[in-house]
Amino acid sequence: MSEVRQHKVKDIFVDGPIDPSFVGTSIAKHATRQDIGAHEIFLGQIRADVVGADDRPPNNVVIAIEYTAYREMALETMTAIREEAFVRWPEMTCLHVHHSLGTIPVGQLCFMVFASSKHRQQAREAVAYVVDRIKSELPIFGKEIFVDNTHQWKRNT
Amino acid sequence: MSEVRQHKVKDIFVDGPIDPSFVGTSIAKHATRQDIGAHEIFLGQIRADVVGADDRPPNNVVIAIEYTAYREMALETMTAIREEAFVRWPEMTCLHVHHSLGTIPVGQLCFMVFASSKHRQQAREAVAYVVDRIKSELPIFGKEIFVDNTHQWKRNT
Amino acid sequence: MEVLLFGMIAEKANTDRVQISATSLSELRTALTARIPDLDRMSYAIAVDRAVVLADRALNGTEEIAVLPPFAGG
Amino acid sequence: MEVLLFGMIAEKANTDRVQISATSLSELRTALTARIPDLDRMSYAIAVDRAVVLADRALNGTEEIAVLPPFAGG
Repeated sequence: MSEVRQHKVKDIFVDGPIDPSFVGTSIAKHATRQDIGAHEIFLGQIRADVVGADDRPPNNVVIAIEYTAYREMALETMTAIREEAFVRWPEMTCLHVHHSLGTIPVGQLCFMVFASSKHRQQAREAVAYVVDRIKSELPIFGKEIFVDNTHQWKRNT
Repeated sequence: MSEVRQHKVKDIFVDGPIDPSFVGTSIAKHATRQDIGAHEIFLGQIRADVVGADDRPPNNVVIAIEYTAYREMALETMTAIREEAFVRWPEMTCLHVHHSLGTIPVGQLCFMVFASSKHRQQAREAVAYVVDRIKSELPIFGKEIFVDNTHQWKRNT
Repeated sequence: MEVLLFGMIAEKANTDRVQISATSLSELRTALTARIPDLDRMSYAIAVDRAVVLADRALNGTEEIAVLPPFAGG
Repeated sequence: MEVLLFGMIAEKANTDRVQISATSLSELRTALTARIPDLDRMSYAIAVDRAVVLADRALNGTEEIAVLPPFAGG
Protein backbone atom coordinates (compact mmCIF):
# COMPACT_ATOMS: atom_id res chain seq x y z
CA MET A 1 0.00 0.00 0.00
CA SER A 2 3.03 2.23 -0.22
CA GLU A 3 1.83 3.50 -3.59
CA VAL A 4 -0.91 5.67 -2.13
CA ARG A 5 -0.94 8.90 -4.10
CA GLN A 6 2.52 8.43 -5.46
CA HIS A 7 2.89 9.76 -8.96
CA LYS A 8 5.53 7.43 -10.31
CA VAL A 9 4.76 5.05 -13.14
CA LYS A 10 3.88 1.62 -11.77
CA ASP A 11 4.11 -1.54 -13.84
CA ILE A 12 0.68 -3.14 -14.10
CA PHE A 13 1.75 -6.00 -16.37
CA VAL A 14 2.33 -9.56 -15.26
CA ASP A 15 3.46 -12.46 -17.42
CA GLY A 16 0.79 -15.13 -17.65
CA PRO A 17 -2.44 -15.53 -15.70
CA ILE A 18 -3.15 -13.78 -12.41
CA ASP A 19 -3.25 -16.45 -9.70
CA PRO A 20 -6.40 -16.37 -7.53
CA SER A 21 -4.15 -16.76 -4.48
CA PHE A 22 -2.44 -13.50 -5.50
CA VAL A 23 -5.81 -11.79 -5.06
CA GLY A 24 -6.12 -13.34 -1.60
CA THR A 25 -2.62 -12.19 -0.70
CA SER A 26 -3.38 -8.67 -1.95
CA ILE A 27 -6.48 -8.54 0.25
CA ALA A 28 -4.57 -9.80 3.28
CA LYS A 29 -2.01 -7.00 2.98
CA HIS A 30 -4.74 -4.49 3.87
CA ALA A 31 -5.35 -5.96 7.33
CA THR A 32 -2.92 -3.43 8.80
CA ARG A 33 -5.02 -0.53 7.49
CA GLN A 34 -7.38 0.63 10.20
CA ASP A 35 -9.16 3.20 8.02
CA ILE A 36 -10.43 0.84 5.30
CA GLY A 37 -14.04 -0.31 5.51
CA ALA A 38 -14.64 -1.47 1.93
CA HIS A 39 -12.78 -3.30 -0.81
CA GLU A 40 -14.15 -3.56 -4.34
CA ILE A 41 -12.44 -5.96 -6.75
CA PHE A 42 -13.02 -6.56 -10.44
CA LEU A 43 -11.50 -9.60 -12.12
CA GLY A 44 -11.50 -10.41 -15.82
CA GLN A 45 -11.52 -14.08 -16.79
CA ILE A 46 -10.99 -15.61 -20.24
CA ARG A 47 -14.24 -16.93 -21.74
CA ALA A 48 -14.61 -19.81 -24.21
CA ASP A 49 -16.46 -17.55 -26.62
CA VAL A 50 -17.92 -19.03 -29.76
CA VAL A 51 -16.89 -16.72 -32.57
CA GLY A 52 -17.90 -16.53 -36.19
CA ALA A 53 -15.00 -14.91 -38.03
CA ASP A 54 -15.25 -13.42 -41.50
CA ASP A 55 -12.94 -15.91 -43.16
CA ARG A 56 -13.86 -19.15 -41.47
CA PRO A 57 -16.96 -21.12 -40.49
CA PRO A 58 -18.79 -19.96 -37.38
CA ASN A 59 -18.78 -21.79 -34.06
CA ASN A 60 -15.08 -21.70 -33.56
CA VAL A 61 -14.30 -21.74 -29.83
CA VAL A 62 -11.76 -19.56 -28.03
CA ILE A 63 -9.26 -21.56 -25.97
CA ALA A 64 -6.97 -18.68 -24.96
CA ILE A 65 -6.19 -15.01 -25.51
CA GLU A 66 -2.63 -13.90 -26.19
CA TYR A 67 -2.14 -10.38 -24.87
CA THR A 68 0.49 -7.90 -26.00
CA ALA A 69 0.78 -4.20 -25.19
CA TYR A 70 2.43 -0.97 -26.16
CA ARG A 71 3.87 -1.04 -22.69
CA GLU A 72 5.24 2.49 -22.32
CA MET A 73 2.06 4.18 -23.52
CA ALA A 74 -0.13 1.82 -21.48
CA LEU A 75 1.76 2.61 -18.27
CA GLU A 76 1.72 6.35 -18.88
CA THR A 77 -2.01 6.27 -19.62
CA MET A 78 -2.59 4.14 -16.53
CA THR A 79 -0.67 6.61 -14.37
CA ALA A 80 -2.92 9.43 -15.58
CA ILE A 81 -6.07 7.38 -14.95
CA ARG A 82 -4.83 6.47 -11.47
CA GLU A 83 -4.15 10.10 -10.59
CA GLU A 84 -7.55 11.19 -11.85
CA ALA A 85 -9.21 8.44 -9.81
CA PHE A 86 -7.50 9.54 -6.59
CA VAL A 87 -8.70 13.10 -7.23
CA ARG A 88 -12.27 12.05 -8.00
CA TRP A 89 -12.51 9.66 -5.05
CA PRO A 90 -10.43 11.27 -2.29
CA GLU A 91 -11.60 8.70 0.25
CA MET A 92 -9.91 5.94 -1.78
CA THR A 93 -6.81 4.74 0.04
CA CYS A 94 -5.42 2.17 -2.40
CA LEU A 95 -5.78 1.22 -6.05
CA HIS A 96 -4.13 -1.90 -7.41
CA VAL A 97 -4.21 -2.75 -11.12
CA HIS A 98 -2.75 -5.78 -12.86
CA HIS A 99 -3.11 -7.02 -16.43
CA SER A 100 -1.70 -10.16 -17.96
CA LEU A 101 0.56 -10.39 -20.99
CA GLY A 102 1.20 -13.60 -22.91
CA THR A 103 -1.16 -16.51 -23.48
CA ILE A 104 -3.98 -16.81 -20.96
CA PRO A 105 -6.12 -19.98 -21.22
CA VAL A 106 -9.88 -20.06 -20.79
CA GLY A 107 -10.93 -19.95 -17.13
CA GLN A 108 -7.82 -18.04 -16.03
CA LEU A 109 -7.70 -14.45 -14.80
CA CYS A 110 -6.16 -11.73 -16.98
CA PHE A 111 -7.17 -8.50 -15.23
CA MET A 112 -7.59 -7.18 -11.69
CA VAL A 113 -8.70 -3.75 -10.46
CA PHE A 114 -8.83 -3.50 -6.67
CA ALA A 115 -9.80 -0.31 -4.80
CA SER A 116 -10.21 0.29 -1.07
CA SER A 117 -11.86 3.16 0.77
CA LYS A 118 -13.50 4.08 4.04
CA HIS A 119 -17.05 3.49 2.78
CA ARG A 120 -18.25 1.36 -0.10
CA GLN A 121 -19.47 4.01 -2.51
CA GLN A 122 -16.09 5.46 -3.48
CA ALA A 123 -14.37 2.09 -3.95
CA ARG A 124 -17.32 0.87 -6.02
CA GLU A 125 -17.39 3.90 -8.29
CA ALA A 126 -13.62 4.00 -8.66
CA VAL A 127 -13.39 0.36 -9.77
CA ALA A 128 -16.14 0.81 -12.36
CA TYR A 129 -14.47 3.97 -13.69
CA VAL A 130 -10.95 2.53 -13.81
CA VAL A 131 -12.05 -0.76 -15.42
CA ASP A 132 -13.96 1.09 -18.14
CA ARG A 133 -11.13 3.52 -18.88
CA ILE A 134 -8.53 0.76 -19.04
CA LYS A 135 -10.63 -1.19 -21.51
CA SER A 136 -11.09 1.81 -23.79
CA GLU A 137 -7.77 3.67 -23.43
CA LEU A 138 -4.89 1.30 -22.73
CA PRO A 139 -3.09 0.02 -25.86
CA ILE A 140 -3.44 -3.66 -25.05
CA PHE A 141 -4.03 -6.12 -27.88
CA GLY A 142 -5.62 -9.54 -27.68
CA LYS A 143 -5.33 -12.44 -30.09
CA GLU A 144 -8.20 -14.89 -29.59
CA ILE A 145 -6.81 -18.35 -30.24
CA PHE A 146 -9.36 -20.90 -31.40
CA VAL A 147 -9.52 -24.61 -30.78
CA ASP A 148 -8.46 -25.26 -34.40
CA ASN A 149 -5.33 -23.13 -33.82
CA THR A 150 -6.55 -20.29 -36.04
CA HIS A 151 -6.97 -16.88 -34.43
CA GLN A 152 -8.82 -13.58 -34.56
CA TRP A 153 -7.97 -10.19 -33.07
CA LYS A 154 -10.25 -9.15 -30.22
CA ARG A 155 -11.59 -5.63 -30.06
CA ASN A 156 -13.32 -3.97 -27.13
CA THR A 157 -16.64 -2.41 -28.07
CA MET B 1 -21.11 -23.13 -8.21
CA SER B 2 -23.78 -25.77 -7.87
CA GLU B 3 -26.07 -23.20 -6.26
CA VAL B 4 -26.90 -21.50 -9.52
CA ARG B 5 -30.58 -20.64 -9.42
CA GLN B 6 -31.35 -23.08 -6.66
CA HIS B 7 -34.08 -21.86 -4.37
CA LYS B 8 -33.07 -23.50 -1.13
CA VAL B 9 -32.01 -21.44 1.87
CA LYS B 10 -28.21 -21.19 1.98
CA ASP B 11 -26.32 -20.34 5.16
CA ILE B 12 -24.36 -17.14 4.66
CA PHE B 13 -22.98 -16.94 8.20
CA VAL B 14 -19.47 -17.86 9.23
CA ASP B 15 -18.02 -17.78 12.74
CA GLY B 16 -15.26 -15.22 13.03
CA PRO B 17 -13.48 -13.23 10.32
CA ILE B 18 -13.51 -14.19 6.64
CA ASP B 19 -10.00 -15.27 5.72
CA PRO B 20 -8.55 -13.49 2.65
CA SER B 21 -7.33 -16.86 1.41
CA PHE B 22 -10.96 -18.01 1.40
CA VAL B 23 -11.66 -15.28 -1.14
CA GLY B 24 -8.77 -16.56 -3.26
CA THR B 25 -10.08 -20.12 -3.01
CA SER B 26 -13.58 -18.97 -3.98
CA ILE B 27 -12.18 -17.24 -7.06
CA ALA B 28 -10.14 -20.29 -8.03
CA LYS B 29 -13.24 -22.51 -8.02
CA HIS B 30 -14.57 -20.57 -11.01
CA ALA B 31 -11.69 -21.59 -13.29
CA THR B 32 -13.77 -24.49 -14.58
CA ARG B 33 -16.49 -22.11 -15.77
CA GLN B 34 -15.93 -21.30 -19.42
CA ASP B 35 -18.79 -18.81 -19.67
CA ILE B 36 -17.61 -16.35 -17.01
CA GLY B 37 -15.82 -13.22 -18.16
CA ALA B 38 -16.19 -11.00 -15.10
CA HIS B 39 -16.07 -11.33 -11.34
CA GLU B 40 -17.08 -8.48 -9.03
CA ILE B 41 -16.29 -8.81 -5.33
CA PHE B 42 -17.21 -6.57 -2.42
CA LEU B 43 -15.52 -7.05 0.93
CA GLY B 44 -16.35 -5.31 4.20
CA GLN B 45 -13.49 -4.74 6.65
CA ILE B 46 -13.70 -3.56 10.27
CA ARG B 47 -12.54 0.06 10.67
CA ALA B 48 -10.98 1.61 13.77
CA ASP B 49 -13.63 4.30 13.82
CA VAL B 50 -13.36 7.09 16.33
CA VAL B 51 -16.79 7.43 17.90
CA GLY B 52 -18.27 10.04 20.18
CA ALA B 53 -21.06 8.31 22.07
CA ASP B 54 -23.76 10.10 24.02
CA ASP B 55 -22.71 8.88 27.41
CA ARG B 56 -18.93 9.00 27.19
CA PRO B 57 -16.17 11.35 26.06
CA PRO B 58 -15.55 11.45 22.32
CA ASN B 59 -12.53 9.92 20.61
CA ASN B 60 -13.14 6.41 21.75
CA VAL B 61 -11.69 4.00 19.19
CA VAL B 62 -13.34 0.84 17.85
CA ILE B 63 -11.16 -2.26 18.22
CA ALA B 64 -13.73 -4.86 17.08
CA ILE B 65 -17.36 -5.40 16.15
CA GLU B 66 -19.30 -8.28 17.67
CA TYR B 67 -21.96 -9.45 15.23
CA THR B 68 -25.13 -11.33 16.07
CA ALA B 69 -28.12 -12.06 13.84
CA TYR B 70 -31.71 -13.21 13.80
CA ARG B 71 -30.45 -16.08 11.74
CA GLU B 72 -33.68 -17.56 10.39
CA MET B 73 -35.08 -14.23 9.21
CA ALA B 74 -31.71 -13.18 7.77
CA LEU B 75 -31.43 -16.36 5.72
CA GLU B 76 -35.00 -16.16 4.44
CA THR B 77 -34.53 -12.51 3.48
CA MET B 78 -31.23 -13.34 1.80
CA THR B 79 -32.87 -16.13 -0.20
CA ALA B 80 -35.44 -13.66 -1.51
CA ILE B 81 -32.77 -11.09 -2.38
CA ARG B 82 -30.74 -13.77 -4.16
CA GLU B 83 -33.71 -14.89 -6.22
CA GLU B 84 -34.56 -11.33 -7.19
CA ALA B 85 -30.95 -10.71 -8.21
CA PHE B 86 -30.89 -13.75 -10.51
CA VAL B 87 -34.09 -12.51 -12.16
CA ARG B 88 -32.81 -8.95 -12.58
CA TRP B 89 -29.40 -10.03 -13.89
CA PRO B 90 -30.06 -13.19 -15.90
CA GLU B 91 -26.49 -13.23 -17.18
CA MET B 92 -25.22 -13.71 -13.63
CA THR B 93 -23.96 -17.27 -13.19
CA CYS B 94 -22.98 -17.28 -9.50
CA LEU B 95 -23.62 -15.25 -6.38
CA HIS B 96 -21.73 -15.99 -3.17
CA VAL B 97 -22.52 -14.17 0.08
CA HIS B 98 -20.85 -14.59 3.46
CA HIS B 99 -21.20 -12.58 6.66
CA SER B 100 -19.32 -13.02 9.91
CA LEU B 101 -20.83 -13.63 13.33
CA GLY B 102 -18.90 -13.21 16.59
CA THR B 103 -16.13 -10.75 17.40
CA ILE B 104 -14.26 -9.40 14.35
CA PRO B 105 -11.17 -7.30 15.11
CA VAL B 106 -10.20 -4.15 13.23
CA GLY B 107 -8.55 -4.92 9.89
CA GLN B 108 -10.36 -8.23 9.46
CA LEU B 109 -13.06 -9.03 6.89
CA CYS B 110 -16.68 -9.47 7.98
CA PHE B 111 -18.62 -9.49 4.70
CA MET B 112 -18.22 -10.79 1.15
CA VAL B 113 -20.52 -10.48 -1.87
CA PHE B 114 -19.11 -12.13 -5.00
CA ALA B 115 -20.96 -12.22 -8.34
CA SER B 116 -19.85 -13.59 -11.71
CA SER B 117 -21.30 -13.06 -15.16
CA LYS B 118 -20.43 -13.14 -18.82
CA HIS B 119 -19.77 -9.40 -19.06
CA ARG B 120 -18.87 -6.95 -16.32
CA GLN B 121 -22.02 -4.84 -16.20
CA GLN B 122 -24.34 -7.43 -14.68
CA ALA B 123 -21.88 -8.63 -12.03
CA ARG B 124 -21.11 -5.02 -11.09
CA GLU B 125 -24.75 -4.01 -10.76
CA ALA B 126 -25.71 -7.19 -8.92
CA VAL B 127 -22.99 -6.77 -6.29
CA ALA B 128 -23.97 -3.14 -5.62
CA TYR B 129 -27.63 -4.11 -5.34
CA VAL B 130 -27.08 -7.13 -3.11
CA VAL B 131 -24.64 -5.32 -0.79
CA ASP B 132 -27.07 -2.42 -0.33
CA ARG B 133 -30.07 -4.66 0.30
CA ILE B 134 -28.17 -6.82 2.81
CA LYS B 135 -27.09 -3.75 4.75
CA SER B 136 -30.62 -2.38 4.96
CA GLU B 137 -32.75 -5.54 5.21
CA LEU B 138 -30.89 -8.35 6.97
CA PRO B 139 -31.43 -8.47 10.77
CA ILE B 140 -27.75 -8.41 11.69
CA PHE B 141 -26.65 -6.51 14.80
CA GLY B 142 -23.23 -5.08 15.54
CA LYS B 143 -21.73 -4.12 18.89
CA GLU B 144 -18.81 -1.73 18.42
CA ILE B 145 -16.27 -2.56 21.10
CA PHE B 146 -14.01 0.32 22.10
CA VAL B 147 -10.43 0.28 23.27
CA ASP B 148 -11.57 1.05 26.84
CA ASN B 149 -13.83 -2.05 26.74
CA THR B 150 -17.05 -0.03 26.64
CA HIS B 151 -19.31 -0.52 23.63
CA GLN B 152 -21.95 1.07 21.43
CA TRP B 153 -24.48 -0.48 19.05
CA LYS B 154 -23.77 0.17 15.39
CA ARG B 155 -26.57 1.19 13.07
CA ASN B 156 -26.49 1.31 9.29
CA THR B 157 -27.66 4.65 7.94
CA MET C 1 -46.23 -16.01 23.40
CA GLU C 2 -42.44 -16.05 23.33
CA VAL C 3 -40.86 -12.90 21.89
CA LEU C 4 -37.27 -12.98 20.59
CA LEU C 5 -35.02 -10.04 21.48
CA PHE C 6 -31.84 -9.01 19.70
CA GLY C 7 -28.87 -6.68 19.98
CA MET C 8 -29.23 -3.64 22.18
CA ILE C 9 -32.79 -4.60 23.08
CA ALA C 10 -31.72 -8.00 24.38
CA GLU C 11 -28.98 -6.18 26.27
CA LYS C 12 -31.44 -3.76 27.88
CA ALA C 13 -33.85 -6.59 28.73
CA ASN C 14 -30.97 -8.71 29.99
CA THR C 15 -32.40 -11.69 28.14
CA ASP C 16 -32.89 -12.81 24.54
CA ARG C 17 -36.53 -13.90 24.96
CA VAL C 18 -39.53 -12.80 27.02
CA GLN C 19 -43.01 -14.27 27.47
CA ILE C 20 -45.76 -11.79 26.58
CA SER C 21 -49.53 -12.18 26.22
CA ALA C 22 -50.97 -10.00 23.48
CA THR C 23 -53.74 -10.33 20.90
CA SER C 24 -52.43 -7.55 18.62
CA LEU C 25 -49.20 -5.83 17.75
CA SER C 26 -50.24 -2.62 19.52
CA GLU C 27 -50.97 -4.61 22.68
CA LEU C 28 -47.60 -6.32 22.27
CA ARG C 29 -45.82 -2.97 21.97
CA THR C 30 -47.44 -1.71 25.16
CA ALA C 31 -46.48 -4.86 27.04
CA LEU C 32 -42.90 -4.75 25.73
CA THR C 33 -42.52 -1.11 26.72
CA ALA C 34 -43.61 -1.98 30.24
CA ARG C 35 -41.18 -4.87 30.38
CA ILE C 36 -38.04 -3.51 28.72
CA PRO C 37 -36.36 -0.42 30.18
CA ASP C 38 -36.01 2.51 27.78
CA LEU C 39 -37.67 0.64 24.89
CA ASP C 40 -39.81 3.70 24.20
CA ARG C 41 -36.61 5.67 23.56
CA MET C 42 -35.10 3.12 21.19
CA SER C 43 -35.90 2.65 17.55
CA TYR C 44 -36.95 -0.87 16.77
CA ALA C 45 -39.11 -2.92 14.43
CA ILE C 46 -41.24 -5.96 15.11
CA ALA C 47 -41.03 -8.98 12.83
CA VAL C 48 -43.92 -11.40 12.62
CA ASP C 49 -42.99 -14.76 11.14
CA ARG C 50 -39.69 -13.33 9.92
CA ALA C 51 -41.05 -10.26 8.13
CA VAL C 52 -41.15 -6.75 9.50
CA VAL C 53 -44.73 -5.59 10.11
CA LEU C 54 -45.38 -1.86 10.46
CA ALA C 55 -49.17 -1.58 10.78
CA ASP C 56 -51.15 -3.00 13.67
CA ARG C 57 -52.52 -6.51 13.24
CA ALA C 58 -54.07 -9.27 15.30
CA LEU C 59 -51.94 -12.03 16.78
CA ASN C 60 -53.18 -15.51 17.60
CA GLY C 61 -50.20 -16.54 19.68
CA THR C 62 -48.70 -18.99 17.17
CA GLU C 63 -46.61 -16.42 15.33
CA GLU C 64 -42.84 -16.12 15.62
CA ILE C 65 -42.35 -12.62 17.04
CA ALA C 66 -39.03 -10.76 17.18
CA VAL C 67 -38.04 -7.28 18.34
CA LEU C 68 -35.32 -5.88 16.09
CA PRO C 69 -33.06 -2.92 16.83
CA PRO C 70 -31.41 -1.10 13.90
CA PHE C 71 -29.58 -3.35 11.45
CA ALA C 72 -25.80 -3.17 11.23
CA GLY C 73 -24.74 -5.85 8.78
CA GLY C 74 -21.98 -5.45 6.23
CA MET D 1 11.72 7.62 -38.46
CA GLU D 2 11.01 4.29 -36.80
CA VAL D 3 7.33 3.43 -36.48
CA LEU D 4 6.17 0.85 -33.92
CA LEU D 5 3.51 -1.65 -35.01
CA PHE D 6 1.25 -3.68 -32.74
CA GLY D 7 -1.25 -6.51 -32.80
CA MET D 8 -2.97 -7.31 -36.07
CA ILE D 9 -1.04 -4.54 -37.83
CA ALA D 10 2.30 -5.99 -36.81
CA GLU D 11 0.98 -9.34 -37.97
CA LYS D 12 -0.02 -7.96 -41.39
CA ALA D 13 3.30 -6.14 -41.76
CA ASN D 14 5.15 -9.23 -40.55
CA THR D 15 7.31 -6.99 -38.33
CA ASP D 16 6.86 -4.86 -35.22
CA ARG D 17 8.69 -1.80 -36.58
CA VAL D 18 9.14 -0.12 -39.96
CA GLN D 19 11.29 2.81 -41.11
CA ILE D 20 9.25 5.58 -42.71
CA SER D 21 10.16 9.10 -43.85
CA ALA D 22 7.34 11.59 -43.33
CA THR D 23 7.06 15.24 -42.34
CA SER D 24 3.41 15.05 -41.31
CA LEU D 25 0.89 12.53 -40.04
CA SER D 26 -1.00 12.54 -43.36
CA GLU D 27 2.23 11.79 -45.20
CA LEU D 28 2.94 9.04 -42.67
CA ARG D 29 -0.50 7.49 -43.21
CA THR D 30 0.04 7.41 -46.97
CA ALA D 31 3.43 5.78 -46.58
CA LEU D 32 2.12 3.22 -44.11
CA THR D 33 -0.76 2.31 -46.39
CA ALA D 34 1.72 1.66 -49.19
CA ARG D 35 3.87 -0.47 -46.93
CA ILE D 36 1.35 -2.52 -44.94
CA PRO D 37 -1.08 -4.80 -46.80
CA ASP D 38 -4.76 -4.05 -46.15
CA LEU D 39 -4.00 -1.21 -43.73
CA ASP D 40 -6.60 0.93 -45.51
CA ARG D 41 -9.22 -1.68 -44.58
CA MET D 42 -8.23 -1.85 -40.92
CA SER D 43 -9.23 0.55 -38.19
CA TYR D 44 -6.23 1.96 -36.40
CA ALA D 45 -5.00 5.01 -34.52
CA ILE D 46 -1.60 6.69 -34.56
CA ALA D 47 0.07 7.64 -31.30
CA VAL D 48 2.67 10.39 -31.24
CA ASP D 49 4.84 10.34 -28.13
CA ARG D 50 2.41 7.91 -26.47
CA ALA D 51 -0.79 9.87 -27.05
CA VAL D 52 -3.32 9.22 -29.81
CA VAL D 53 -3.41 12.09 -32.33
CA LEU D 54 -6.42 12.37 -34.60
CA ALA D 55 -5.82 15.59 -36.57
CA ASP D 56 -2.98 16.06 -39.00
CA ARG D 57 0.20 17.56 -37.61
CA ALA D 58 3.82 18.10 -38.60
CA LEU D 59 6.48 15.59 -37.57
CA ASN D 60 10.14 16.42 -37.11
CA GLY D 61 11.39 12.86 -36.98
CA THR D 62 12.21 12.76 -33.27
CA GLU D 63 8.77 11.67 -32.16
CA GLU D 64 7.92 8.17 -30.94
CA ILE D 65 5.32 6.98 -33.45
CA ALA D 66 3.11 3.91 -33.03
CA VAL D 67 0.32 2.39 -35.11
CA LEU D 68 -2.38 0.97 -32.85
CA PRO D 69 -5.12 -1.46 -33.84
CA PRO D 70 -8.30 -1.64 -31.69
CA PHE D 71 -7.68 -2.07 -27.98
CA ALA D 72 -8.65 -5.32 -26.31
CA GLY D 73 -7.51 -5.05 -22.71
CA GLY D 74 -9.44 -6.31 -19.73
